Amino acid sequence: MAEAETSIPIPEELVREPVSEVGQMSQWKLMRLRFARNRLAMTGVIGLAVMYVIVFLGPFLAPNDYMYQNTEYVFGQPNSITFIGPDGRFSLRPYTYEIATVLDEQSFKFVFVENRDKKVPIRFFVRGDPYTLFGFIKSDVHLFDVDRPQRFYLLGADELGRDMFARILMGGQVSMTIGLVGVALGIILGSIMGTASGYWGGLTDDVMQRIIEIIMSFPTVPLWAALAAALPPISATFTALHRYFLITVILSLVGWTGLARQLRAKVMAYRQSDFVQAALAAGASDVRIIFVHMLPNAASHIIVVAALAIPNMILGETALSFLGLGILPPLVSWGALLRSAQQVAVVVQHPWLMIPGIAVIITVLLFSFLGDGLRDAVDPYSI
Amino acid sequence: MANQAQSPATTRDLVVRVRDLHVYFFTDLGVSRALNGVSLDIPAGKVTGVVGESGCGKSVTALSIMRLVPHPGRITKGEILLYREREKQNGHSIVEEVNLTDLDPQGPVIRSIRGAELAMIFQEPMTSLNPSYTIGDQIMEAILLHQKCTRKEAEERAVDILARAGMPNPKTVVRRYPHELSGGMRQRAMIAMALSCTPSVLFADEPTTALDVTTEAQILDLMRELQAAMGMAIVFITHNLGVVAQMCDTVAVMYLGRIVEQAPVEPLFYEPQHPYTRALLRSIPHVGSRTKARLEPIRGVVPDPYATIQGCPFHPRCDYRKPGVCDVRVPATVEVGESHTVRCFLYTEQGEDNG
Amino acid sequence: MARYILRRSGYMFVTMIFVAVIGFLIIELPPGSYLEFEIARLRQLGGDMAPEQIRALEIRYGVHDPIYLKFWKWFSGFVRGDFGRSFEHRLPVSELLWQRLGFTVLISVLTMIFSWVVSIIVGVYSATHRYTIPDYAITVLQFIGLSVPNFLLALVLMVFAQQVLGMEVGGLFSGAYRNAPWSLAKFIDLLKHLWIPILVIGASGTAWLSRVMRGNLLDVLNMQYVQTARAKGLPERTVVWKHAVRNALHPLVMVLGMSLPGIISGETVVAIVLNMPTTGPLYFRALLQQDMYLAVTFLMFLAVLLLIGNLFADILLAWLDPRIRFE
Amino acid sequence: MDKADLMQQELLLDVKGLKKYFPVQSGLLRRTVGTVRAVDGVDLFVRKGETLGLVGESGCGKTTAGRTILRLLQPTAGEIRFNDPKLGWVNLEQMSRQELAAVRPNMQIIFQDPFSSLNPRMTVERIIAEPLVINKVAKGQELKDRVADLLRVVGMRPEYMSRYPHAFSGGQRQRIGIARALALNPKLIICDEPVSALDVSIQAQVLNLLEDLQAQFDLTYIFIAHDLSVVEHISDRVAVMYVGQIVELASTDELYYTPKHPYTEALMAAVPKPDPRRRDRPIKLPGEVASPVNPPSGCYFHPRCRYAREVCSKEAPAFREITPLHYARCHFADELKLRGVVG
Repeated sequence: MAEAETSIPIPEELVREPVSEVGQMSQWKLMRLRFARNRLAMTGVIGLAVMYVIVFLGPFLAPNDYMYQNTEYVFGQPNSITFIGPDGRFSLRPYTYEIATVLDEQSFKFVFVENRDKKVPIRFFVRGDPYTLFGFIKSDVHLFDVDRPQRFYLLGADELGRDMFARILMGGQVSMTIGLVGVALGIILGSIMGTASGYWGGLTDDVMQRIIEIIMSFPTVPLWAALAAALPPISATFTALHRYFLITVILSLVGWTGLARQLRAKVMAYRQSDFVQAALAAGASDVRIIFVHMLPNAASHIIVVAALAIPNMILGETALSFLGLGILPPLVSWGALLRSAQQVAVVVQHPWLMIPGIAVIITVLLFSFLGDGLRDAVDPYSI
Repeated sequence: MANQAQSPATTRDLVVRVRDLHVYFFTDLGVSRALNGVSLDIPAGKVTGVVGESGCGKSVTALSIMRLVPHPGRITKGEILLYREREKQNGHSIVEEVNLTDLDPQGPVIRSIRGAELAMIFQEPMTSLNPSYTIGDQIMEAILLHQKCTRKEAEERAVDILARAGMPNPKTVVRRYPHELSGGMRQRAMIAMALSCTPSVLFADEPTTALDVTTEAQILDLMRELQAAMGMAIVFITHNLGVVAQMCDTVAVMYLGRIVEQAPVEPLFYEPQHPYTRALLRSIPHVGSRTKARLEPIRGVVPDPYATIQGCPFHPRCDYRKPGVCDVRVPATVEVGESHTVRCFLYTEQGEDNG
Repeated sequence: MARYILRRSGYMFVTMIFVAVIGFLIIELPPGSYLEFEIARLRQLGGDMAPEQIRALEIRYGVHDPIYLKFWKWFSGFVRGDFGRSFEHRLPVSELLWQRLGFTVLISVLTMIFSWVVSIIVGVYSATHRYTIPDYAITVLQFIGLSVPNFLLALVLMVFAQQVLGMEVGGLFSGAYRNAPWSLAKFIDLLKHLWIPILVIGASGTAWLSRVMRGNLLDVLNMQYVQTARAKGLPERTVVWKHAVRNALHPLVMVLGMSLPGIISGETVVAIVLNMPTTGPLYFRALLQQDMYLAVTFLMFLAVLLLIGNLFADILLAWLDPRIRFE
Repeated sequence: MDKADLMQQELLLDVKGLKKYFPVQSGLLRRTVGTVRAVDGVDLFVRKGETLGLVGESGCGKTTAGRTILRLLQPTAGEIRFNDPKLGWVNLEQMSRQELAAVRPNMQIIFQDPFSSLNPRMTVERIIAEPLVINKVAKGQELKDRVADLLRVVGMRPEYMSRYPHAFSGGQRQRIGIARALALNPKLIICDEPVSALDVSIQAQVLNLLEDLQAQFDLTYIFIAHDLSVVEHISDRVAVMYVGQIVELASTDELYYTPKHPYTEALMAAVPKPDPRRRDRPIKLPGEVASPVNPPSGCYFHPRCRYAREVCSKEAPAFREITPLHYARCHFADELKLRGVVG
């Protein structure tokens, strides 16, 4: 071969043969292009990026600490904001009103009334409750707050007078990561199981298939709940953070099955494909075939399945925490926050307790956009 | 709509006349010009071959005549005329001209024509039968739709037509599902279904391409037999020049959405005029030729469907191209022999601008 | 066909045994078996509890037995209909189970029917009207349906029903009929209450199924045999409903098994918000109280429901698809 | 190479009694309910530098035979002897994967589908380089140069090596597949329907390329195809397969013009010839190909054979040499006067 070189000249017509520019791009790049053209998908990506930033900057963005209990403002409603200054003219600085507690003569309950005559300025970058950002930045500067003794509740307060805004941001840290961690675990488990099952077949495959079928024959939320109920109670040795981690494990225990099945089918198809046969004919090892030929081709599908599984995990966590079997105090999650809104009567009186639900819906929606966009981008039929 | 021809004829030479047909597909990537001015006459009771490489527009031509062009394709220009024989009370028949391009593609008129006057069979006998219904159900469906008869009569007719299509045990086959039959038998069932209402034209879109050579021979024999017995016209779409030579009376050669040459089968094979036809015939190995001469390939590749080629679409691959002529204008169709037409500047100065 | 069903049922039984093992492990999983707590508590109460009684309990649940014997005792009891005792309710589990399970099945089946009918209609409509405004509107609704947690939807609908429609909400019966014997009036009352849970539980499943249906139908509409049907001259309606929909249903029936866990999961959660007399509220309460025998029995029965559902799905599929039927 | 020279050449491959059965499994426990006799006793030999055509209808086992010879599949029975330039005669059927690694570079394969045979995630460079990388033949700039050479050899511009397969047309992709097969400088290439997925105008380009490469690199081909005209054009000798067995094996001219097996005769008659004046087809083959799961008794072809006699349904004919180097599997191969392709 070495001395062969250029003894066959390139035929003239081939020199002019058109080769498309698209051909320079890898499948990944093509996927990225297709994805970037999809408006819904881009909404998903940008929206989620914004949400993650907001949630993780939570302690800075919210004026109050999420644990701070204000017994003076139990079930307090959201404070209003006005841009009309005390002088009655438009002002760039927003104002809120002083809150007065009044006894309702009919129901003999204390209600909170805004004193429209007394405006309180909202100040920016002020010092307030101390907090730690990302686990290591210690600070007490908040984006906005009002002067003490007044406190500012953008989204109202819960049954213990805690700031819903702060709690929603804090809960978001849990709710928006639990799906990611759960899916990551699920991918690892599902990839190993699915690849092994599809590549070696035989007994390995049979056993794996039976296990998956059995897991799939339980209804998900009740099974999650049963496993969560089997976790030990929160104590000094078993903290809420331990529980958070184990809940993600429980969520992924059920979540890996779908991925394993899909991957198995893919791997089995690739095993028969001509490009794998060609690699075998060149003497490629199993490891090379799996890691060079199969997984890179399956990777896009893994990503799609994972992206589509995240919403399910978020909804699963929400349901579990809502039932009191998921995230427990002192950690909060959106589902745990919604626990306060279990009764119709409470919801009717204090509708702001439902706001965490809106956060869930938006997040899940954005993840769905993202997942759908990815699936369309991977779809070989649309160029 | 359906309007009587000026002078009511009683017999017809042509069943379908296609004039300057343009079909474009409007996709996200741009406009794909599937048909770019196709003119084709389909004589009654003859086998017309349409031959060309993949993507040349053979199938789209047939689908356009059936008015079944799939989304996002549209007929943008041209007309398709169907000549139907209608029986009058006094026993005489007259020929009625219907402009198919005017019809609503889902409307009642074209539906009464589809299946009854114009029938079609496809390449993949595996996928062209519905897996959920029995062979009998699917044949009877067409019969019940177009003919006045009871279910029982329809079933008898289905058994009858299956028998004519050379199906062994037609009485049991009507109760069989497609997956229980072999490829060859499925294609027989498709043929039976298409012919169940005695259409005047059968479009056969690569009906034997997916079949093995011995099965192909059986199906070709069958189609020839049925054509002789039932007298319908067949439009035989294929890329296999051998099949064309065996089956067809006249042949139309397509390249990139245009018919470049049309002739009776013998002149086409013995005196091909268009450079593409010549090159095509030279490039294939002939079985039984006893020569081991090198093949003469056509250079280059078929351009992608979105490309717009200035001038004659074949000129980039043509050995006879005339610079300044072939790459500027599209040649007009000229007659070079009896019923033998060619679109090439070797035979005419006359051209048209790119449409 | 009969053999197919028989084989499939036998197979289901094997799966059932493994499901039971998992169920049992869940009982045994919590640190310190609940039974031990219970016995300790009974001992403390002492007086009215005879030591024999405690001994009997210990033997019945095999507190001191090796794990496989414990499992056998529990499983053999389970098969005979002895599901253990609910310690919280001081009743055999079986007495708490049946009526609630009945309502669960009723609501699940009705939800299933609802979501299938709606998804097929919606799926067919949006597939045949692709790239039109109604199709986009349906897509938006589908996305929302998939994104709203069902218990939240239940809450919102209840508030809506109460505040706007002025309805009495929650439960499956109005107060007057709750404990009344069955009558036509009670039945009608039940129907009035059923729509909220069906709508709520079915929402996400319907959104998902209709999306699957749309995708399937779009695939099928590209098939050659649909073109064949059109070439016969059939009207488009017949082409879609007779030739395309039937084949698009196959993959849908295959996911029927997958949609069932969603419905049963949804039912259990929604039941708490809507305060329905189904398994859900009792199940989660049992879990919170660590009343494990009750909880696991419920879980097992939900799994059995799923298995039966899957069996039906497979039989339905075999009936729909001649290729499987004659295998 | 002259035909007379070819007959003198030493053997490169010798296959005896090759069988490959696949179990038919059914039910949940995967019970084996039957076997597909995909390859059911194949004997053939290949001389250095020749092209052996392997024809037959779909499902006759030609592709399985090719892949079993390459040991991409484990044979059920039989002997595959390969004349390795370094190791001499080796028996492939017993070799382990490690042992095969030494022989592999000398036997390569070209596939039918130019779309599924190239990994869509790899650049052309990586695809062609893979055999070189696996066998540690070259790396770095040397590897790149080798890939560029190979691309030139198959008539493609080396500038295209950083592109991905989806950029190329079917014919170009087939050239890439050929370059990959050539990378290790093999002796034997199994061409598994290399042109049947291509447009007719492209077929000729690829066939010419294969012929040029054979002359240039002294290659030996097993050319699997169903198109009899292509096989006639490219092959020195041809083997005809029917239901897992070779029914006839002879030099191309002998097989095409004086066939000894009735199936070959029928096959020749069935080919549609691109000549409108030769439409008559004297021999018509009725019925359908037998199932390899339960083939007929005796001669597998007897239910469709116009010359079948009683013995044909009872005794399986042997694959024997009828005239020198012309083998057929028919009881009456000596007596029958069969028509060739122009007959």
